[in-house]
Amino acid sequence: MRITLSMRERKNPYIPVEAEKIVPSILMKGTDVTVYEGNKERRLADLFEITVEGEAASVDEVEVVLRGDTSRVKRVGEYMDGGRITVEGDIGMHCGNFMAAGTIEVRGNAAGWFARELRGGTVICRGNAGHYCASGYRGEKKGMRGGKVEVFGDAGDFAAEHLSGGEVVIHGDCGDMAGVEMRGGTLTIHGDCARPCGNMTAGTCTVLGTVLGMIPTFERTGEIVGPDGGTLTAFVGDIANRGKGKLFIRNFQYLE
Amino acid sequence: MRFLFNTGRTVAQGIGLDRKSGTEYAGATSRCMMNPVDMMDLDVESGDHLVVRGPAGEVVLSVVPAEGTPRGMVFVPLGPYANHVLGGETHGTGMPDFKTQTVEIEPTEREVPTVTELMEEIGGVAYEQGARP
Amino acid sequence: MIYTDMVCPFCGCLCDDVVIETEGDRVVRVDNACTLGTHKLMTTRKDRLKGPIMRDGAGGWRDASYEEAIEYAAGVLLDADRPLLYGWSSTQGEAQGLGVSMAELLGGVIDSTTSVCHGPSILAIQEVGHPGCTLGQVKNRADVIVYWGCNPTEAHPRHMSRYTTYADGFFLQNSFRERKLIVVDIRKTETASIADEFVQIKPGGDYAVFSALRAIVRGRGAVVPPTVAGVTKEQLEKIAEICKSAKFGAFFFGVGLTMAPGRYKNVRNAIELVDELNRHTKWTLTPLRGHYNVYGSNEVFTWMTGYPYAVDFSRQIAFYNPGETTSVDILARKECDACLIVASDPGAHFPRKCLEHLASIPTVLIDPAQTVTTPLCRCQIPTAVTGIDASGTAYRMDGVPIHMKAFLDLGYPTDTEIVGRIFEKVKEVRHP
Amino acid sequence: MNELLVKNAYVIDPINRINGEVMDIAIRDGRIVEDVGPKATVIDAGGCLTLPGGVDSHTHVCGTKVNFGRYMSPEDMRAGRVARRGVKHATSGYSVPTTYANSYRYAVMGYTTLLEGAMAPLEARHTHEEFSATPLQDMMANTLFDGNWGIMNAIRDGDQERVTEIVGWTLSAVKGFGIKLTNPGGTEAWGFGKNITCIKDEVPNFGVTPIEIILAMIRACETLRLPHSVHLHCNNLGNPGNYACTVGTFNQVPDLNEKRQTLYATHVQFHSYGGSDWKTFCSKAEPVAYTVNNRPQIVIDMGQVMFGKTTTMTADGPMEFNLYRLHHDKWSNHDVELETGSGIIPVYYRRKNLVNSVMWAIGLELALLVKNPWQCMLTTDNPNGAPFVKYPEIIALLMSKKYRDAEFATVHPETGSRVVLPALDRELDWNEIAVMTRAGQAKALGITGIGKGHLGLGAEADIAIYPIRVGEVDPAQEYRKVIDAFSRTKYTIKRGRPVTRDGEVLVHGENTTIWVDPKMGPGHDISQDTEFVKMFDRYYSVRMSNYPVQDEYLKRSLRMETEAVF
Repeated sequence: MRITLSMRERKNPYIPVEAEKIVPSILMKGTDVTVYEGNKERRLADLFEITVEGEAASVDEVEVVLRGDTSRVKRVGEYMDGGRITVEGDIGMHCGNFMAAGTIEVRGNAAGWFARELRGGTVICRGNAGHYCASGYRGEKKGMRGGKVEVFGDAGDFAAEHLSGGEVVIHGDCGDMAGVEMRGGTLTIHGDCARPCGNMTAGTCTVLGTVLGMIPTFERTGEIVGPDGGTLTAFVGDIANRGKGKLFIRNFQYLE
Repeated sequence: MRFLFNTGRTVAQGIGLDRKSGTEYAGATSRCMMNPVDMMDLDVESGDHLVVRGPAGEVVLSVVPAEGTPRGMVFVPLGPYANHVLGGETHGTGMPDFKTQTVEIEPTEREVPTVTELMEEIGGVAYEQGARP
Repeated sequence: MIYTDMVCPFCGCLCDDVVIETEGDRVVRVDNACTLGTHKLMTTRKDRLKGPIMRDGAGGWRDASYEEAIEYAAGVLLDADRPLLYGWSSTQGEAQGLGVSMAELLGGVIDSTTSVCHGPSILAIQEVGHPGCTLGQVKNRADVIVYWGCNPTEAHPRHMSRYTTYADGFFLQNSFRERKLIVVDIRKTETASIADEFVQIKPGGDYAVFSALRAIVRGRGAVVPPTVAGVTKEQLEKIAEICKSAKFGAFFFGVGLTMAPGRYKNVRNAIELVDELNRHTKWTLTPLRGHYNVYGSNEVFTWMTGYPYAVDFSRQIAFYNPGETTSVDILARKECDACLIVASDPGAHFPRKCLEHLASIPTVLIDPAQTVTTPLCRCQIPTAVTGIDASGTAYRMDGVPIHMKAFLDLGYPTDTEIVGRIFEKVKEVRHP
Repeated sequence: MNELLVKNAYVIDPINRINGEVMDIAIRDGRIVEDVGPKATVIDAGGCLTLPGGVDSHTHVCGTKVNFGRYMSPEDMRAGRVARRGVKHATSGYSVPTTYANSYRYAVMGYTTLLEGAMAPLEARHTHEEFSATPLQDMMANTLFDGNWGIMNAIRDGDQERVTEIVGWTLSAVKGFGIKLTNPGGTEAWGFGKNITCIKDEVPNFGVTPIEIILAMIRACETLRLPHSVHLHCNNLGNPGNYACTVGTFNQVPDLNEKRQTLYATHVQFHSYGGSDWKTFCSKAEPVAYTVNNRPQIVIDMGQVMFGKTTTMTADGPMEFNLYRLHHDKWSNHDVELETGSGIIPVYYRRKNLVNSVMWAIGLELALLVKNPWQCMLTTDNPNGAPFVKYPEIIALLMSKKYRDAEFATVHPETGSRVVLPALDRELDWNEIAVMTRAGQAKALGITGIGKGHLGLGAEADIAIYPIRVGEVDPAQEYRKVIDAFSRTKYTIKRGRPVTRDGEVLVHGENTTIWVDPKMGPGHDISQDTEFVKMFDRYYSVRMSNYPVQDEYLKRSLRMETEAVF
């Protein structure tokens, strides 16, 4: 079953749309659901042109395709438990949060809190991801707990904050404080980043590019061979937080 | 020259807070405090005007020497002048780059605008109140 | 008339020992208040609008009646798909409470000036908590004071004389001599010039310095490199030692931490340093709050909605996510289609990008005086000033609630009254 | 004139010795009367269990510390989110819900009167502001005196009269209800990061001991003729072996009041621990209950722990820091100058954790071992032991051995060797539950005289009708039905007006704040005392004139005036 949602032109394209119902398991049962445009409840069909092709016996046979300007559509794929969502353009905040299974692929850019508190499944962004990619929520000790997040462009600040399980791969650069408060899982950054892994207690972070503003409370333990065959400096920390996380870095600079 | 653009409170700015249409407030918030060595590099003297360019636009300020300000940084009291160059990036925290913006600064002959002019420039309409008894 | 024990409506110190002398409806003398407070109290009648004003549709302004302005305000809020109700820090708690209820009924977003002040401090507290105390506790006990990323001399001029450096207390009979003062900043401020120990950090280096201090305090200083963000390890060790040997340490910080790179993570690291120090001796931490009742807005919002600021009611439940539901983000992303501003001046304090949007939507301002925001709004409704011609509740930076007393009657309605009247109009259309 | 008639009510009203009679209750203008006219609104209780409105004699729902619990816990707010609807405001929160959420949830469970357990005088205005935002219950606040400098100095100087004067003045000034002592002396010691271990330790810098504070406050309380007794949170909360301190404290308490207890000891579960460390940790509910059984002057509340997530908050600052060091989660602390302190941390009580399992058992043991239900109140010290929404489960546990055994089978396997719970066969009856959830609480608080906790003529028409027919249910077997019934009333009636029906909130009500104003007569006004004024001027950070809570903070105020007899 393939459900295509094409965003209609809106009178005010800046008003955010909250669309947590855009999930395969809900839409396979029917597309007569509502979403919110600001404080107004709207029918999905009022905002999207909807076409449904084929049938599905289980959620895993469902693909939802989003077209048009979906950069302000939030919470797509929330609590998703199977199937596939393909976003042809950009996607708004909180895409894939709490997702447990299935695949989301965003071909454009993803806004903030991409794959927040992910439990399982695969979430891919071909463009850039905003701040708090694969992060947690305010006040919560544990962020993402499982699954895989892969960003082929750059990620913003606080990527993988509170990461506790699963795998996060950023092929481009990360902003400030990636992996801050990490307590599990693995984070791999192919590009550069600033101040990674402050306060981490556990987990593994690998930076194949250059780290600026290296946190001064990681203990250098030696060198290892990285996944790309090159040498990486190995650290344990964050000592300030009695942490035992592993941090592997190609190049680094302290703010002296 | 590139500078780190730092904004914050001053007493003079604070005093003007409740009377922002006055010239005191404009004077207090259109100052750009700079290390004297940087001023030499820019070839400006106290009271000269500078144009500051940031992500959202530019503004003209008058320079004030300040020994306590490190080189490479300028301090501008918080207010409409400082904000006139700032963008809306908050890094997902709600807090804009009030202290962490990089700006481009050069001397200028242009005048420091009034607060009203600043607001008109971004779509505001000036209000003139009749004198109060 | 002479009024004693009056409460100053300026900063979060909320000094309540101010003496005000009036002649008729003019203030002729103010004692005990600082320059900032005195100035506010002395000039209270200047710049106040006589009555509501509205755009005249021809590029100018006209006078309006309160009724008309209130009708207009209710109308634009009711028409909006995403109204923003911003400000609330320089007004009475009673008005804040009505604002929350109105935002809830409207399905709007309500936010206070917290988001551009100590919002990041709250985010940090939400991660690790807040070891705090009332200011009298500091006055009576603290033998080490730290001011980090703040400049009380300029922003809270009586903080040092009422609560810290110059304030004698029960356990410190000669405060100035018996207390050690540590100032940490990226530039040498006035406050730094009287410090026993001044630590100058490179911009953006606060986080690293906190981490280093935490490691040193817990005996892992060996890991720390020789200099951290421009500070020598030697000085860090000295600071750590002073802190550990304090009987009672009080850590104050300002927007120097909340606005620096990393934002709330700086504050979190500060809190965790204080937690670490509590394993050795007593330490507390207090953010220096700016507006006199910004903390009150956090308190009122919290008991009513569960969140201290940036509350989004668009789905009729309270949702909170600073960075998403905060005013600067909403304005910069052009999300809101109407705005009510109460008792604050974003025109002066928001980035230009936000103001451009504010000027393009129907914005209503409730404020006693002409401000920088005035030209950006479509309608302004003047009200009484809490602590001058209106009474009400305010919360000091340490959470102590204080009753603000009015001493003048200039005939203006209070914020509570105006917000209440707008709310009534809203309720007529959108029955609860 | 507003009249209501509740017909066919199966009434249990322990104060009036009614134990299961089917009757009609007539109400006029908020009070219970002999009869009403034919135009009265009629509610048919259909033979369902009808009790006086619930009274919680120890809960934390309003004030600085509670609000800070909310402020620091956005994750807690993600639970319990309900959209605004009709008269009902949006709500959020589970263990530290918003004021509205607290009020609605208590009302749905039939509670109409709440005592906030801890109000710092300096911050009293905050508590009163939140009381005003609590629409469906009458509220009162116990006022903290555990580290009060003026009082400790007076005790050290042997000046009992002065102690009484300070208490009296403070209660009037801050519109408090009763005297609360939280870890007396310990909160002052915590001012410098220290603590007190038990009642004989000296409070640093003040030269007094906790027991001296407790006894002086008991004398002050009785001299002032306060409706409620001293309300004590004993020293050394939460530590292995602390039962000895608890029993030692109880044994020092004289019997001074014939109408009620002389000491109300709160959340005694947290104070009934044996062992010398966490490895040897065990229940000492038996000696504690034995002491209570032999001392009618003591009333306790359970402070029951229930498994799950909650937030602990207490004026006991040092205890919270120790807990923080154990859990290493988040920690807030708030010391209040010259008066008291407080701490907050989130906790998760786990069945698989031995200590938590033992704690769970101790609360139940106390309720089952204290023979007289009038001496043991059902509480969780909300939200410390668990959020109050767990009360129905606790009621069912006390009424059903079968339920207890079923639960016991799920806790840590070693629990059995540390507790006596499995050996206790007692099953409480409906009347005993009514005592422990309203009648006993009202009596202990001294508010039966103003019409609380009973349904006699002239009583406040606060009534809870539960959807359960006592004759048709065996609580020992059908405990699920008991839980369901106590979770959601058929009707909750507040001051003669139905405020909830089948779990739906019907009105946005208005509460009464009940406070005590002791009259001490000429010569006893401490606010005129130069030493007292000097202390205020020098050491407080607010002026004395700005300290009292103005009348306008109490929207609807019920002042209980007492006459002190020096």
